[in-house]
Amino acid sequence: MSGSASAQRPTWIAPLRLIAARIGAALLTLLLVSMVIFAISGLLPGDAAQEALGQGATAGQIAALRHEMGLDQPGPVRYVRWLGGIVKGDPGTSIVANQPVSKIISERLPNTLRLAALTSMVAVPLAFLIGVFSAIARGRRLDRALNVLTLSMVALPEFLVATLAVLLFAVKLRWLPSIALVPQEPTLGEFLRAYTMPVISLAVIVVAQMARMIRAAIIAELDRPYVEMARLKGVRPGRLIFRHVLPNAIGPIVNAMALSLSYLFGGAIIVETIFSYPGLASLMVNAVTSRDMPLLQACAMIFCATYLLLVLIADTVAILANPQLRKG
Amino acid sequence: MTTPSHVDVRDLSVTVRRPDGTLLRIVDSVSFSIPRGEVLALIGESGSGKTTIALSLMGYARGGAVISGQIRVGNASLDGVGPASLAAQRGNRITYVAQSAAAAFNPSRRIIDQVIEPALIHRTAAAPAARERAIGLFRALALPTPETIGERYPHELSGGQLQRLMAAMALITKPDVVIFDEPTTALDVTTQVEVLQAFRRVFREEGATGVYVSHDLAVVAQMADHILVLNGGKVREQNSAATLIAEPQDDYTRMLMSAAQPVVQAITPPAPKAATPLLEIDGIFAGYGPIDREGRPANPVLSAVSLSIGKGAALGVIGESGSGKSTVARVVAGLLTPTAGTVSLDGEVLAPTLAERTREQLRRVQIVFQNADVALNPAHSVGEILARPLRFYHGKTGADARRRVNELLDLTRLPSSVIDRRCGELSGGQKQRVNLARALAAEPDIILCDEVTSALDTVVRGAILDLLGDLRRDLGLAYLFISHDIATVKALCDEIVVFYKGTRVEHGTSDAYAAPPYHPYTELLITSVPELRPGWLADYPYQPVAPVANVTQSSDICRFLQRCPRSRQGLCDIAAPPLRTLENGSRILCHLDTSELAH
Amino acid sequence: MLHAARRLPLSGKIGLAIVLFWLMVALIGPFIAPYTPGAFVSEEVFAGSSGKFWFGSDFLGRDVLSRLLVGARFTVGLSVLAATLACATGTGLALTAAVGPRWVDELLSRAMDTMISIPGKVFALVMVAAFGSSLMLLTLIVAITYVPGNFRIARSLAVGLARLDYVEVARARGEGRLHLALVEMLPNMIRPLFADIGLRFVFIVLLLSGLSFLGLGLQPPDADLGSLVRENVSGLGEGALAVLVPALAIASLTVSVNLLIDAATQGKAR
Amino acid sequence: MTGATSMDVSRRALLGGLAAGLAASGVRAAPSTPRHGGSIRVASIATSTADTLDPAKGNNSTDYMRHYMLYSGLTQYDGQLRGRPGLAERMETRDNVNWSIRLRRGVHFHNGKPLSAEDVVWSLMRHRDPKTGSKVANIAEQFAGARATGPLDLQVRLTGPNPELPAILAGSHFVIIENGRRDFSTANGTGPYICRAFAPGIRTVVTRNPNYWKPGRPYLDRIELIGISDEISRVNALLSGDVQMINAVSPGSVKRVRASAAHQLMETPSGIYTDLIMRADNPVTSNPDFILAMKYLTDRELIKRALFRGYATIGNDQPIPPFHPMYNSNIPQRPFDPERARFHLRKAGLQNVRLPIYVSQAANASVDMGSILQEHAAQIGLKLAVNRVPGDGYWATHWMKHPLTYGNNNARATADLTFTLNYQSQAAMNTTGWHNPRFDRLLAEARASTDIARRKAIFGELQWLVHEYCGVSIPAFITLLDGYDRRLKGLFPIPLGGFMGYTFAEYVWWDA
Repeated sequence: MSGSASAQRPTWIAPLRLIAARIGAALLTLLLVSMVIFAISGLLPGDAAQEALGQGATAGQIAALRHEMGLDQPGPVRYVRWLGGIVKGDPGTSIVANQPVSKIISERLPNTLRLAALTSMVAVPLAFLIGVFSAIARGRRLDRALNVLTLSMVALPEFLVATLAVLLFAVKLRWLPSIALVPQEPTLGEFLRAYTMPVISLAVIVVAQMARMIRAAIIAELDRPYVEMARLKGVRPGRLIFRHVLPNAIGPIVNAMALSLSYLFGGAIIVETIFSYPGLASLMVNAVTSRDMPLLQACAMIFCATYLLLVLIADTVAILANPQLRKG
Repeated sequence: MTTPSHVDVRDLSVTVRRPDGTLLRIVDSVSFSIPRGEVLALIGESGSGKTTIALSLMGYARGGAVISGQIRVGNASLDGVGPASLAAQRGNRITYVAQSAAAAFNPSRRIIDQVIEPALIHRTAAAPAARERAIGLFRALALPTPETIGERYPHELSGGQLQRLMAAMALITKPDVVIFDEPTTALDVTTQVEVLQAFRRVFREEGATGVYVSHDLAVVAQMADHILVLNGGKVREQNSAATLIAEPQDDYTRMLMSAAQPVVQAITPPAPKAATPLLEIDGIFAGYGPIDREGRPANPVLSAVSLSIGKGAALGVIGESGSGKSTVARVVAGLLTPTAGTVSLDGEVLAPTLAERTREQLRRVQIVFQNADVALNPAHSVGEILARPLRFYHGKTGADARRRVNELLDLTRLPSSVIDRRCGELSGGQKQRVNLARALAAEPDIILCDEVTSALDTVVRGAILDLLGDLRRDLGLAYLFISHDIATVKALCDEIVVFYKGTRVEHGTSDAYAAPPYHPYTELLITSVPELRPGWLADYPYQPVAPVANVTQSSDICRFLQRCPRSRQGLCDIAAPPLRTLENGSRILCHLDTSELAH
Repeated sequence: MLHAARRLPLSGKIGLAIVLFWLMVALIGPFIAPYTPGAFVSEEVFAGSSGKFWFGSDFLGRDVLSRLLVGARFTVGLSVLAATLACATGTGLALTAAVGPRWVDELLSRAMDTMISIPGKVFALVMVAAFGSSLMLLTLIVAITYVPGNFRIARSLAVGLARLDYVEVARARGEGRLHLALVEMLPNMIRPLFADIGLRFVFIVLLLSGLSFLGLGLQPPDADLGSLVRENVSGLGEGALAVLVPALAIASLTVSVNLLIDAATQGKAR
Repeated sequence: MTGATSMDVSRRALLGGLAAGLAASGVRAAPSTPRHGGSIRVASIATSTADTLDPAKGNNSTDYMRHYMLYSGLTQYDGQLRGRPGLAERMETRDNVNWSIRLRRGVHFHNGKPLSAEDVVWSLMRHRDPKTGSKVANIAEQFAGARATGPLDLQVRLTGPNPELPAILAGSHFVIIENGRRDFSTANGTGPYICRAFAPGIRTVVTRNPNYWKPGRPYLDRIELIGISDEISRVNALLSGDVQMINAVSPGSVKRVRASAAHQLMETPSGIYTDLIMRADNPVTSNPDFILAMKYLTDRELIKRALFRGYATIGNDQPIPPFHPMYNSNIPQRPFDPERARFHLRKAGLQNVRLPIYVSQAANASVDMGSILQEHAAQIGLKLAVNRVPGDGYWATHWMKHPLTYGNNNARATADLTFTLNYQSQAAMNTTGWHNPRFDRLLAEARASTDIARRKAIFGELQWLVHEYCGVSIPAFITLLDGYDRRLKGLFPIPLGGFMGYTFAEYVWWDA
């Protein structure tokens, strides 16, 4: 609470402790998540051996394959073995593709990361601007216009938005490719052309969510007395927002961003499907339909870990941005 | 210097639009002027429009209100100018000190940046010069370590320090007018004196013109040259401070003055003390946070607290914020489990937790909280709020309960029409009455009153105190009455306990607090209360005490040592203070005796 | 209620009107549908508007209006039910966490953190794959997906309320946890929770259409608005009513719910 | 005619008529002269991590296409699903049991190794090893043994007579790989294209094999094979020019493709059908009158018009499509006749029975077929409860497991395969579970027979038996639709599947 208490310890101890606690909680959650994922994936009907061999397989073939895959072991044994593998960075072998899961994922993960990064580069500044401007203009015409804009962005199913974009920009105008297949060594132009539509389709959703949360976070701050005080000091609106309000709203804002950006991983299923983009989400759908448990579990773990990591980063930023938490 | 008046306000009115669309004039044709270098006080109860007037001097109105009339400050006219020129004035020629500096400072920026910001925005000084002036002001405002205090963040500083820092911020641009909006209301009395002293000194040095908004006449009397009394947005009386206080002309002014010194009708002395007191608290240790291996909480608050209250008696508990006085009530009510000690009711030891107490035990001890706004469930009607304890403790339902609810409303002097209203629709005083009525519904033996009058205007406070006195007389209730205001406690209670940092430093009858000797802390509390006479502050003898260096933070030695003006080296900083009984019957925790404390 | 509606700003009134319209359609739609929604009544696919088929025919020559009237019931009904279920469960758990012992709070919060970290669509996907997508299961799965989000909001509300004096007073009176949760706290959470239900409703509508896109939503011949858009999306290029009308229906539903919520919650702030 | 295939192959091969036969089909489909060069991208319906370069594990059209690009079979299909000489110069048999095969000389694998008889023995016999996980293990069970008799000669012995071996061996699963090869991280075949990049679930890139054993072929320099599972996206990709060829265009998208001046549709009537399976092990669904009632209750015209927008061939409750050489055109088409259905139902005494019927997305169009049937059944007093179950796991948990289920059947290369796999009483996938001794006896007789006319007569009778007695209702055969860029030439339908029975790669050329 008081200054004297924090003066006794180095100032970096307090935030470090808080952050360490968050990391601990995240790891615990991840462990729980791993159990849930393992349990849920066990609920899926049919089994990989059956799926792998198809309708025509004989019972002997299936039994042999089940044994080979270790599917005949009891659940807890398989869980511990699997978790051990995950910890060691070896999520096992895809029973469908017959390749190490890590190899399959390593082909897809960069794609997902690239799409997420590009989308964030577009979405974050845009959402930020929309959020800030509508907060400043709260209740006025600009705010209402932006509100309708963000609302209509999420009013339609995303597959429809993406399909419309394809029809317009790829089929009619032929400006952009309809599928996001990037050549092996693309030029900058090819790269941008391939990514434009998936990025826009994803950004539309994320921007709307983020902008609304950023607006809410800023408005919550605008009602606080220090804002009135700043106005009474003669602080102009721009400075008010950027120097006074944002440093205080940074916690909720980064939190909102973390939540939205985590959507770029697991939530990209539809965009990946429409643009035939080989990302992790479609890989996971694939794993579900083919009952490829090791792959399915690894993908799910990546999604959950990403979410937890993003939230952790947001928490850390919030801790560091808040002098009360930063200085104990 | 051609114009005698530096600030000139003519026919100022402020109107707001009510939800139903009708207009409401919250400030009505107010005119005043302030000569250069003088301070005008705006005084009135909440809703009198005093803050609205002060803010309109900056061309600022909250919640879309409309300002009309002529406002001139120095050479600048503020009515009808655009936002840009208003912004140029605000924080530059006219500055503002808010009621709660703790909330008005930006929590995530360093103090110094905030203090010099007006100078930078309005380009009245370059950063180094502004910084230098700020440090000068810090020094003048008697802030500790003026060179480095600005490097801190608001949460690292105390309320009194923040209030002074905000004054420094207001003065940084050498403004024409400084507006003080209840700058000391949220502070403890002892801090208030220090802050007022600092303000006064700096004002004199800077020769600033000021507007001082307050509800407290005694404070205003110290700070202002002129006083303007407001009620319902209208001016009731306007005069020089000395004249107004000496010879108030308006009835309302007189009412304000009398309410500032509460007197409760004489109460029949409590029944002779029975063998067992009604409520006895013995050796309580309590605190908040996780409890460590030795059974001590992370934030210990109370240590070795013992009290007892007889049937129908009223015991007052006073102390500064953080002294642990509210914690006592929470322990008694069972809301907080003590780590050691017992609470007994009629000689019967109460279980430490709520769950283990019987319903009958719970019924007999009721607690009433300070802020009726949050103590009453906004989702329920007054009738529902009062009916619940009736059903819970007495099994009363239906017409029976309805009748009793009406009786309770009568008892607390509330109109029966409020029964179906929700609390949001009631006034502050009415809410506090409902709050009391709910406790009464249980038909308790004792009510724990936690700062029940602190949030109220002086006039309303007087009425509530009267009510409490009457209830006590009529129903034979006992009170544990907690307050930071010694005048209020003296008015209501037979005995008073003074708390300092979780320990009881003095315990005596109300009468014993009329004159010294007291515990040095009690003395500080009592003398810190401003008196209703101009010049009291100037005569105030105490200066903040420099902390004693290198004192081991032992739990045994006097906790007040750091602030004690009477401390003796070699005595107070070595041994634990003994519990001694003074000649007037008060028991104090101090090394000094009656003769040493008497003057 | 009527009084509150009258006090809404214009955007809120428009929102309310459209929401009521869709509720009405959901209630009586199937009874006024001119054709059996599954019947192949038109020889032409993606026919335009005509006296016989107001909104034309779909990709198999079925009547779009009839399918829309029936589909609206699925969308509105399922979403309302799932949103209500999610919020009731989330809020119930949140209240339990707020008034219960610390370890219960800790346990529930951890469990909800776990659930929220699994992306909604992925979770729904796996559950549908595991348990199928009958109406009942779909509702349940979608509801479960949104429980943790509601829990977070409700818990922060409830924990805030639990510290308030009126709850303390009730506790000091000796009231049980049930009373504290249901009588003292819940009524004061209704308004923000209502807003949350509304938002979740919109998310669910969109999640459902996302699921239909992946072939995991309602199974044909039943179709919610999202699957109507999905199954007719090949008509988008020619501007077929079969895709435009249900898309418009979804948009009007989601936007109007949002407008209504915005208006209702802003009214509180003033 | 299928029966003639074996003779055809061996005779013509002996006469060296192979090139002529292939040229004939090429000429018919592509009137102008093929050109070399060009690079196209092809989008198939599905791509997943299950994508494989192992022909034995081929699971869907994308796999089949990929395998035909990279490998060659002993035989190849023509437009009538006959097995034409491929890597096998000739195949000879006297008893339909022992086959001697002579391989083409001078064929090389992509890595330069010359093709030998050992490679073929390995490629065929590996299907019998459970570890291979072959999708056609059940077909391969008839391979009693194979041994090389020379560098380019081998003997294959079957467990029983099968005159259609050449057609069977044209299947993508039986293409020839290198002897001993178990690692399929890359492909080493003798096919028209060489594998350059293979990322399961993402893409396959192949380039022209300059040393392909058919002189002058293939024509394209490069093909990139991808999967776009969403049909709308697939059509969009074609129309936007991002891909030059797609399969599985849905009837609803036909209008859009036709509207594009730059694109064309290829219709391939196929033997693929969705059937209602009435299990013989249930007292109700095995009742002959009930079976007939259901057959008469099937509104084929409506199914063809509404469900397939006309892109289907009406079926006659037996699995051989009208364009098949073995089709028996003498069986009268069964009409939609609710009155007769009512008559049979009454005769069976089952008017008021209530039966669940299982439908699923997994069985193409079954959901709509089920509801149509349900509606008509209700009109004659039969209560069918349509149970819609998820596509995932449908085959393992529902199909054939309830009295009334819908199933899908892929086109088989030969009538013999169709009957052997799904209708013979001993077959593992005897979907209806019926047991007709006459059917079994006739089927065995057909296999042993080398007389084409006799075989056709027997297969005709088998069709009639199924049409009349088997608990299967086959309303329609699906017509497959491929969309392609007009500049792509050399395409003709092969009824086995889209993209010329998946073998388009070596035939198409780019006219630009």
